[in-house]
Amino acid sequence: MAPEKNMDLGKFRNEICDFLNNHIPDDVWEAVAKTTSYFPAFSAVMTMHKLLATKGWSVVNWPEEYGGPGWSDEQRRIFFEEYCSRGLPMMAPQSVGMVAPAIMKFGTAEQKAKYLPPIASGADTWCQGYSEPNAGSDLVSLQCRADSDGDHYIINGQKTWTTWAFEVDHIFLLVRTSSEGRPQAGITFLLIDSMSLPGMEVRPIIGLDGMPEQAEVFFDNVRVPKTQVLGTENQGWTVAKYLLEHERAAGGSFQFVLRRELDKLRTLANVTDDGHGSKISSDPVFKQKCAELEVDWRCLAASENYARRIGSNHPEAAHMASLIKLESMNLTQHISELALDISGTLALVDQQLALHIGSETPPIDPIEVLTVMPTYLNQRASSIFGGSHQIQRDILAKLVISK
Amino acid sequence: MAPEKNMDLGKFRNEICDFLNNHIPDDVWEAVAKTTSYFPAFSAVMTMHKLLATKGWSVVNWPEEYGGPGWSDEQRRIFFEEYCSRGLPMMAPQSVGMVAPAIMKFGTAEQKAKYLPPIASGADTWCQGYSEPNAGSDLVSLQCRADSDGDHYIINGQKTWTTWAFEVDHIFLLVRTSSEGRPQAGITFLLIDSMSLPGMEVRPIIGLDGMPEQAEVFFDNVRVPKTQVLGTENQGWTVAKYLLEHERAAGGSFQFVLRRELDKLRTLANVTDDGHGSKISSDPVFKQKCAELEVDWRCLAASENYARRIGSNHPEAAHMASLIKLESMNLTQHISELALDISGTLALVDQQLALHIGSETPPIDPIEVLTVMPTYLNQRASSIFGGSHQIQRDILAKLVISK
Amino acid sequence: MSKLPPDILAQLAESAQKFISNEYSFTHRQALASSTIGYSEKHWQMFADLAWLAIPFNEEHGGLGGNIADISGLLEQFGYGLIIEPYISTVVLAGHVLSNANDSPLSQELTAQIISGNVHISLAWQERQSSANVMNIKTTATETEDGYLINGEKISVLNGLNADSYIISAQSQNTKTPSLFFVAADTKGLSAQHHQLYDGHRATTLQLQNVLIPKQNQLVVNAEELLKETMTVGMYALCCEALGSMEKLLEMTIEYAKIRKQFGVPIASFQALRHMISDMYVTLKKTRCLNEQIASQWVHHSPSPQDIAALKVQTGKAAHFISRNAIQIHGGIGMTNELEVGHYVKRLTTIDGLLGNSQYHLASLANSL
Amino acid sequence: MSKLPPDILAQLAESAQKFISNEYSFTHRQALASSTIGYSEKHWQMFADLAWLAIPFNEEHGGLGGNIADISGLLEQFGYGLIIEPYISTVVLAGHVLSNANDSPLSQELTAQIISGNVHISLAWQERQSSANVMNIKTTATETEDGYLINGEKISVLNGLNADSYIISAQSQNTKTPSLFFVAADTKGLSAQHHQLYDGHRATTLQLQNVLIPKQNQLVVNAEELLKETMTVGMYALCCEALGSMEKLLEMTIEYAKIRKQFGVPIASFQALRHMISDMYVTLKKTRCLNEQIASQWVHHSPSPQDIAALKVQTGKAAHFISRNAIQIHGGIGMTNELEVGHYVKRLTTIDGLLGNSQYHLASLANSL
Repeated sequence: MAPEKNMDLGKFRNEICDFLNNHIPDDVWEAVAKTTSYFPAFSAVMTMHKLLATKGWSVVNWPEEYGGPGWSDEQRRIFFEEYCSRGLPMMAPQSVGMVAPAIMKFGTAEQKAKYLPPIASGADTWCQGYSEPNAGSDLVSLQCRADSDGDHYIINGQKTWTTWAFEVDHIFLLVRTSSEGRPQAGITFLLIDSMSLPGMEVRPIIGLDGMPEQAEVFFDNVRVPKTQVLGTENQGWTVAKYLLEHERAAGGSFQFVLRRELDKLRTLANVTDDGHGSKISSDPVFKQKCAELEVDWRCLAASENYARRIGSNHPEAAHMASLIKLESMNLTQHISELALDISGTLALVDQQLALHIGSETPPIDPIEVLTVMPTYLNQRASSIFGGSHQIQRDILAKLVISK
Repeated sequence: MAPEKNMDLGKFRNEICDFLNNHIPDDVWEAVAKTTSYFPAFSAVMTMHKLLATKGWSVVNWPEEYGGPGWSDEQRRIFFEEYCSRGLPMMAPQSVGMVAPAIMKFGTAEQKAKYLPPIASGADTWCQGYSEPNAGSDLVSLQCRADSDGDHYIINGQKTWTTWAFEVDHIFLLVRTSSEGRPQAGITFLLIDSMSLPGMEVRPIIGLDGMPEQAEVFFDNVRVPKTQVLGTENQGWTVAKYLLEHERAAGGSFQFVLRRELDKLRTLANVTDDGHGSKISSDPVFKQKCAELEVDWRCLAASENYARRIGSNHPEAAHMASLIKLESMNLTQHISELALDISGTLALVDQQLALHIGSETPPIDPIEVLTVMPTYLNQRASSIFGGSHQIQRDILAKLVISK
Repeated sequence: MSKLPPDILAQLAESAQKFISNEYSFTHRQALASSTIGYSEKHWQMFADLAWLAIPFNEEHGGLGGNIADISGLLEQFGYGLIIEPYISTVVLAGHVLSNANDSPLSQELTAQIISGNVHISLAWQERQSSANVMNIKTTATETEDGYLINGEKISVLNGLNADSYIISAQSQNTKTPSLFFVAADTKGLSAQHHQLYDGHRATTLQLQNVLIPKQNQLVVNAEELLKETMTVGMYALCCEALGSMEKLLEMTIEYAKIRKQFGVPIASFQALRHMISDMYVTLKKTRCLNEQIASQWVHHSPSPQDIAALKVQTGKAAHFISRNAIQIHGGIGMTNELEVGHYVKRLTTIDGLLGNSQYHLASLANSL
Repeated sequence: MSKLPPDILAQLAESAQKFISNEYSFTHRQALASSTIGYSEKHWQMFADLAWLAIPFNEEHGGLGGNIADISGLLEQFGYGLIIEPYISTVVLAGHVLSNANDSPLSQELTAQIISGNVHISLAWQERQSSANVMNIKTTATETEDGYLINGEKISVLNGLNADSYIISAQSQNTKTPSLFFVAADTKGLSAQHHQLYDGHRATTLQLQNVLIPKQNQLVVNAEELLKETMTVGMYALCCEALGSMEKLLEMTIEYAKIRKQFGVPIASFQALRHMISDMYVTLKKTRCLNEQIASQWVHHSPSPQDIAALKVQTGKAAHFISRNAIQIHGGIGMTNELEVGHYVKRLTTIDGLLGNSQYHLASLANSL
């Protein structure tokens, strides 16, 4: 690391480190050790959210007027570096990074006052109701309907891939309010204050690793007041697009998370036998593969730094967003693949019980193997969610070829 | 190798080996050592053709009635194994494997009598006039025209990627004789007895490696008698399609050629320094890459053997043709890439003079490096010619998805 | 090459196909996987009745007299149907040891019991430090007056949960070479920790503390050759099963791509996905060709260590490639535990991991070149 | 980070762009490549007049006082325009040694000569057995009463054809460490075999047989640090040039894909090719980001061996990836010597090969982790 530009930044880093080293509860550290997904245990996320909120650090990307700490870019970078490189769980992106910025931009004064403070404190939690069974990467073909009934909508339809729907208490939703004009013209963005309104049903989806993370959400004549529209009726696509762009610009910390994953890979190699009396960590072929991943990591880090530097209004911002999605997810997957390759047969054992936070089932020795297979399986989604690799390449080709 | 099934095959193999070990002229062996392309030096090809013809072995895939030796499948396999594994130049495919089978199938008695014997003896040589500047992998859009003028055609247009056009004395040609109906309906297959008819011009194309191999052939009011049509006017596509299928089925010896390339790669590694006092051949990473190529080679060999076993009328024959094209060319390219990777900077030197057969310029020491870069450059074409990798994947997808 | 006559092979293949389509719905398979014993005893008895359990044993011991190539078709069907019964563990691995053990009353008796479907026997060869090196054995067998005293640990013992007994590899303290011992599951000093694997199969960690067994329980002395040959046979069996699972995964993926629409058209119309499917097909086909070539030569000679390593490498690579692309083309739905896709992926991932994965065998191939 | 003020850098960039668009058609470049000396002396004098040759030298020696980051823009333009003049050889490699040699009248004089464009000097560091290990030196320098006696062989000496003199690394027989010596091209005992490379550049094999040079020609004693630093600077320069060549190759490929039709539509409409182009873009962009990040930190500290190795690895990988895909998308026409595409490919292939290729530096990176 370069030396901090001035003493204040050094002090700032010390303050962050002191807090993160000394004030994180054990169950959060346990969750860190047992994380097998892009999304860590929800309980640990919220524990950390509320803990950081006590310091004013829960919404560091927010403007000060809404509760942000008023940090400089450099301070934020330092915070994320220290936070992510310890593997600590990021704040739920659906709440802090998605619905909140949309409310800041499109919300009424009432909506802002009602929704933003409890998001900042961690009192309210949100999930995102976008995807539908037949509208994955092409959102404009969504079919979940909100029919007008006086000053209410009546919602019918289904959402899917709704992360943490069974954990949170709010959902924001894209619904079809008109079938006229271009498909994206009749979409409305709704804020819903509960996950258990009459007619709503949430069914967790069990993933390949045996854990629920996503859910289906069903709407059967669910009544919602029209005041719950964010922005304007039939203009939901504008909100969704803004949010997508904002989400992209808010990125930039995969490098710290993946730095830690690379280091964990080497720890794993240190305890793994090659069957001929040595550890895998001394195998030249393994070392070569690590070096390749190391080069990829450096490229990713440099790309993220560049994207942060140019900001979200630069003509290349959209290119960089797709590039970073592709490269970070590729690297994530490759690390998980190499981890599986070097692990022995003990990685094949399903240790779901031991993976629960607070579980009394001890992991099989060596403990480094515990997360290998569920992580590998879970990471298969990295090239699918948030716009598949194919979609990202389509986007890039369009940007690059027709420029 | 499995022991021969009976003594006769063992004897047969001995006869082949004896001839190949003791009766090949030095300039052919020089050409073998200096081969950097799918197509070896033309002079060496023809020397071998005429030499094999003296034994009756020049057209081993032909039926006996046209001069084939009447060998069994197993004998042919043994011949190709011994011949190709020595790196000896294959007979020109355009003459022996393409135009000849087309003449056997569609030719008149006169055409057969006129053309087949001199092909078998090596007296006549042919090139293939298919591709045009705007009709590469999509032949049906070809534009070279043959207009009727009494009992003659007048040909105008251009052919390109015509291998060895500047070496041979005959060309077979797809021309447009009608623009009515479906695009492939108006194509005619012509046999042309000379490369220097009035109005014909041949311009060699220099490749990336500095050598001519392909050529452009221009036709400016070239007159050809209508008796030169093979098959029927406007039915040339039928001939071309038959020929394509026949060409595919005639394959099956990449395994021997590539076995030799893999062995050469290891010889190269034995003389290449890693800079730290050892040879590349003892580097575990290099060995791992060789092992990967070895596995690919075994798959290719097994695939070729399977394709030969099922024959050209099996429902999977077309699948196997594309699979073998993709896999053999991938392996060829990967071997050339690894060879370049392990060669030092001496491989960067352009040694065209030393590469000519009979050249008095000695190659730079070590001689193993001589062919590395021109082979690497030349092999870039392997995923393009004869239907690019993209075309092969399109074909396979169609076969596999709609089955 | 097969040793059994074509009509018997055809009969076996037909009965396997019938069994899968009639008796083995995915829902049923999942119920078996999460049941207490993890398979169906009824199925196992059916396997015995259909003579599947007898295929690779000598006729003089009540077998059909087939060889490993004769069970390849059956195993491919097992892969296609995602069969969870522990055939490879009991019949292929333990069976191969017994077929080649000393011709004692004990091994004859055990063979008869396997053929009749009455017992499960598991081969316990792997240890914590051994990776897939079958000769890396720390477990010891010391000869005493009363028999052999065995000490050590074995991991990843397939179907250990249901094993009535184990065949255990141990370094003989006399000969300083590995021997194989028969140990009943209820022998004193033997303790077992049973696990479920991600693919639903079961595996066990065994601790052996001063396990005393009678002298006649030593099945094989100087077992190096036999242990390696057993690995070869087991690897080949896994590779055959993988072929069937990959075939099914490719079929399901093509079907899904033809049905699933995005942007108003079936996703099978996108060139990028078409090329992925084409690459999956190529990968499977060439793996199948390699597999069949090795099998066809088996009658002349067992596969060389290079042959079988190359097959395991290729099968593992293909299994990962086809699995990953199958999920990618299915999208989110391929990531759920509800659909078959993921379970084929988990089985294929496990198959790569068993008896040495691609990386392990690629390294041994590299060292042998 | 740059040391020169932004206005000077902008001026340099502008003059470079102007030079390439006005003076450097592809036909002209090819004519230069096949000319006797392989470059244009007129251009070289222009480089001197535009102060390009002065950029990285200290102001006290007549230079502009820039650093390596200050020539990155120029070198990228050189790559974009496929410039064949031997800038890296004379200014970057030999220049860097002279800037850091002992401050003798000889090195001051040579620096002035380089800046004025009057001489070419080539660094001869590589040997037959050394691969890219700059410390693997068999050439020896023995001190005698009359000076140093040098014996050995040097290969791949860039622009050796035009070098008025060489800087030669040799093991000093006294100190048992490498020193650097100045050897005029016409010194007795020095013989040169000149070659053309596939990219049109020139390289020389030097034989040194009892080459006797005066004592003041020893430029650097204990040259390990400086040799390694010179490799770092040279590798960075090559990586900058590669960026420009890859940029141009991508541009040409996109243009071609938009114009070239197949099956009646531009090939740029095929999803498979679109994805290839997208991958080429990603590869180039991330390589550029890595390059810029390393440059931006240079003012604080020279890149670590890991930093520069990673950059050379990535640049070489990117060069091959973009080259191969550019040819694939161009099809047959990309395989001809007539078109620019292939010459960019050959230059990029050469750049990977010089000063240690991807494989070499990946291995050193692997050993350093």
